[in-house]
Amino acid sequence: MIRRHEDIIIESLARFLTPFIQAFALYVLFLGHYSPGGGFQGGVLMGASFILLVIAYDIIEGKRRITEKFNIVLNATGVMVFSGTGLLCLILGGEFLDYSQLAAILPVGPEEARGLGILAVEIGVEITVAAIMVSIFLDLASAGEHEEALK
Amino acid sequence: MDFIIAKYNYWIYIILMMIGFYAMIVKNNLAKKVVGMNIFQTALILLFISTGVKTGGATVPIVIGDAHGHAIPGTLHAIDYINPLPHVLMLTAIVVMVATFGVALALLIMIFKRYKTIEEDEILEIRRKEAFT
Amino acid sequence: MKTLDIIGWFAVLTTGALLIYGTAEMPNWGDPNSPPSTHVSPRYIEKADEETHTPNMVTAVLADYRGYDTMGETTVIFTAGVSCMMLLRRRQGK
Amino acid sequence: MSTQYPALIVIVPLMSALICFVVGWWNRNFCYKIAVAAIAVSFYSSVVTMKDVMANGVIHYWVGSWEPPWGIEYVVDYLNGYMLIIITFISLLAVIASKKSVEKDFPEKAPAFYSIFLLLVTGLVGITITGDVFNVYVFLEIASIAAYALIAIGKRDHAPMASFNYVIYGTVGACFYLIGVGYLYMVTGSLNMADLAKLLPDLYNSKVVLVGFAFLLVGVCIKMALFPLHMWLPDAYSLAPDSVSSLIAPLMTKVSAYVMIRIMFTIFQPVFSFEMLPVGSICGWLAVIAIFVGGIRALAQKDLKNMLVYILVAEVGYIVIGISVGNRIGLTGAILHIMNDAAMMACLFLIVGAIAYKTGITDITQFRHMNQKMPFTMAAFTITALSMVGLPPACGFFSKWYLVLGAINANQWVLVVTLLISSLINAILFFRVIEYAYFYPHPEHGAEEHVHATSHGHAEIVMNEAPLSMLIPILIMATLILVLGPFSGKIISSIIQFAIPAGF
Repeated sequence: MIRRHEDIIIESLARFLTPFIQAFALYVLFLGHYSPGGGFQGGVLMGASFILLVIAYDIIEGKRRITEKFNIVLNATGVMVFSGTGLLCLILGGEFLDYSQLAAILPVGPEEARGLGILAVEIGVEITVAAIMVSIFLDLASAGEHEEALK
Repeated sequence: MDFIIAKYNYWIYIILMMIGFYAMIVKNNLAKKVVGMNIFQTALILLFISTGVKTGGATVPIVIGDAHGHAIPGTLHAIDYINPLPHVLMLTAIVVMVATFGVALALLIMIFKRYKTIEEDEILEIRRKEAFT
Repeated sequence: MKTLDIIGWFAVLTTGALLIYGTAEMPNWGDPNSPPSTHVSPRYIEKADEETHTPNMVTAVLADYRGYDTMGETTVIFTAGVSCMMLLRRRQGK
Repeated sequence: MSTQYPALIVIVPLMSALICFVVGWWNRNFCYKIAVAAIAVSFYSSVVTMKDVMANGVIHYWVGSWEPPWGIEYVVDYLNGYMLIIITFISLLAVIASKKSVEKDFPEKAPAFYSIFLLLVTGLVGITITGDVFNVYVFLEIASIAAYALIAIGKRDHAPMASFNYVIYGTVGACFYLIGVGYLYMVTGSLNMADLAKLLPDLYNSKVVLVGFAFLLVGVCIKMALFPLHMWLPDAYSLAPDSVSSLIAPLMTKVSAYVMIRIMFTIFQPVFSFEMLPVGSICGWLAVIAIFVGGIRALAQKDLKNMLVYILVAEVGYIVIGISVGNRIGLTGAILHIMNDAAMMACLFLIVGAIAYKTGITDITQFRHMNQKMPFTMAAFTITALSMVGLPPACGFFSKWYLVLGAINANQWVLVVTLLISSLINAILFFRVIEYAYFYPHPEHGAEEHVHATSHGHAEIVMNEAPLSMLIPILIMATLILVLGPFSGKIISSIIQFAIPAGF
């Protein structure tokens, strides 16, 4: 388990860096259409920002920032957004994951609808990857032994 | 010579892969096996990525277009951009690799809690002793 | 321990030799006329922007043409997360 | 709407796994219901899909409506549809039967357990339904990772170590499969099975294709646990929790066998697999060794579950024999045996789970008078045992009959002899258990006790049958084993003969 050392420089630097990393994660996600990037890369960055906080402080602080239940909901939400988008396309009458069907509910043509569908599923990937990275890290770092720290 | 220049990159990936494979099947320390697994998969990713390369001025697979980034239809030619498909496949493979790695580490923690060691021969020794008692 | 070493070397050398034997007839590195560059991928390069309105072809292929693979990928990492949780945490839910 | 059923087979279990995981955190009792409902919907969808295939021919479902070489397609033909029904039906029974043993073994892990259980089913149906070689890899990994986790939570000692070995072997298998895919991709540029089948015949003399084929097969053989690569299987499957092994043991190896049939008969043509390469004879010999090694190791086991996993190694050998003889009758036998063996293994592992749940006994020598303690379960066990041995009314006889006929047709007398001897080994194995359960002499206590016992019909042994949620799946499975036998002719004439590639 990671114990807190109370080093003022590391802690404030980590706290200072975190929003920038998160902003960059969102940049990588939303610019994924026009530049290298996308959901997975953004998700790893987003997860890394939380992991940085946990390393600089400790697991208890990390748990305070992103609670267990919230993390669990996020875990499932990402895949749900992805497959839900696919299911929506299916309900709208197309094949599974055929985003051009989204044109029926969005004020755009089928090609733009595909672009927006891509964005939607990338957001889903980002949420899941970020949440799972944090979740796996916390599970491995605490080794399941310090349950009280995870409450 | 041309033959070597044209193929040596594959050979390097194969040698890397075999280093990982050797670690996976021979190493006694379970953590080293997991590391070997990672080397194997990473080398495999390199092998795949190398199939997407095109020499002769091809660039990254992002359209160089107008102010909005979009291209005029009909101006794009396959020869100008490298093949995007291996990159896509390997993004998926990287995630699979990370997932396997996470599960393997979780199992290692369970094994260490149970036997207090991650050396395979010591674990087998413990199992043999426990089977008798 | 000794026999395992021999088996290991044997397996590694055979596998490696077989793989290198296969490379002999592979397309040269970076050959623009190799089958991967000419069979399926040209459509992605030439049409992806037009068909999906996404200039980044990797993103277009990842999330649209082969979006189902990516859904599988997301599911893999979800599986891994749930697995770690199930294996290591004792207290789960009510 | 009927055309959307192929997608529902995969996404219903997938989305239910997510819902199950989240909802379970607040109320655990919903998980079981969600899991059962999801797999039931998946089963219904596969039945509808199969009916559609039988009425209108092969279904091509383009995911994302991109045409095949560019997008991913589902291809459901007779072989696929048949496998899907087997997978979803056996998972349905396994999940129904898992209720009590999950409540007993790890109640606190129920949400994650059912979530991963559903993901495993998703992986298995995903492998089966897809028509894209890379997609097979992705879903193979979903199924494998779910299986690693489920095996490791086994209550028996050493389960994590067995699971770790499985991780190492499984990853080598998956990586070899991916190397094979990569080699084929380098010379064809395609990942679609139908497209590969079209492009490959011109390249059959290429060394790259040869190596790619070898690696695909070795990868699948590791996942399938064919003889020299089976070392991970006995530990992993016997140490898994009972509720899990009744799902994994019947299905994982069968799905890999399905992938092997796809590789040898769909992606490559039989001409390449059997005439240009000695795959048939190599696999045939390995299968022979697998059957003997599995049978002999099974004879040495005292624990019923350990015995069954070694029998499973031998059963993999049967299927491979059917594939390797390289003729139509043999392949019919192999495909029929996939179904029969899945049914028999599911039934046997469910019975082991029920007995372990009720009495905690797994050792064969402690099975004394089990017929009076659990009469229905033991009746089902007897039926399955007769089927495993290959006695006529049960289904095991028919698939073995076709396998033997196939071997005779190919003039492979070694295989014929092996099949017959292994029936004998199975007979010894199962009658040993039945002898303990049915014919163990009652202990002679004092005379008055003896009188008391006879007047009340052995009153000291009370009937203690498994709970209904376990007993009903077992009885359904046992009935099916009896019913499928006489109907095998009909199954072959209406499904399997169309599942075999034309002209083979």
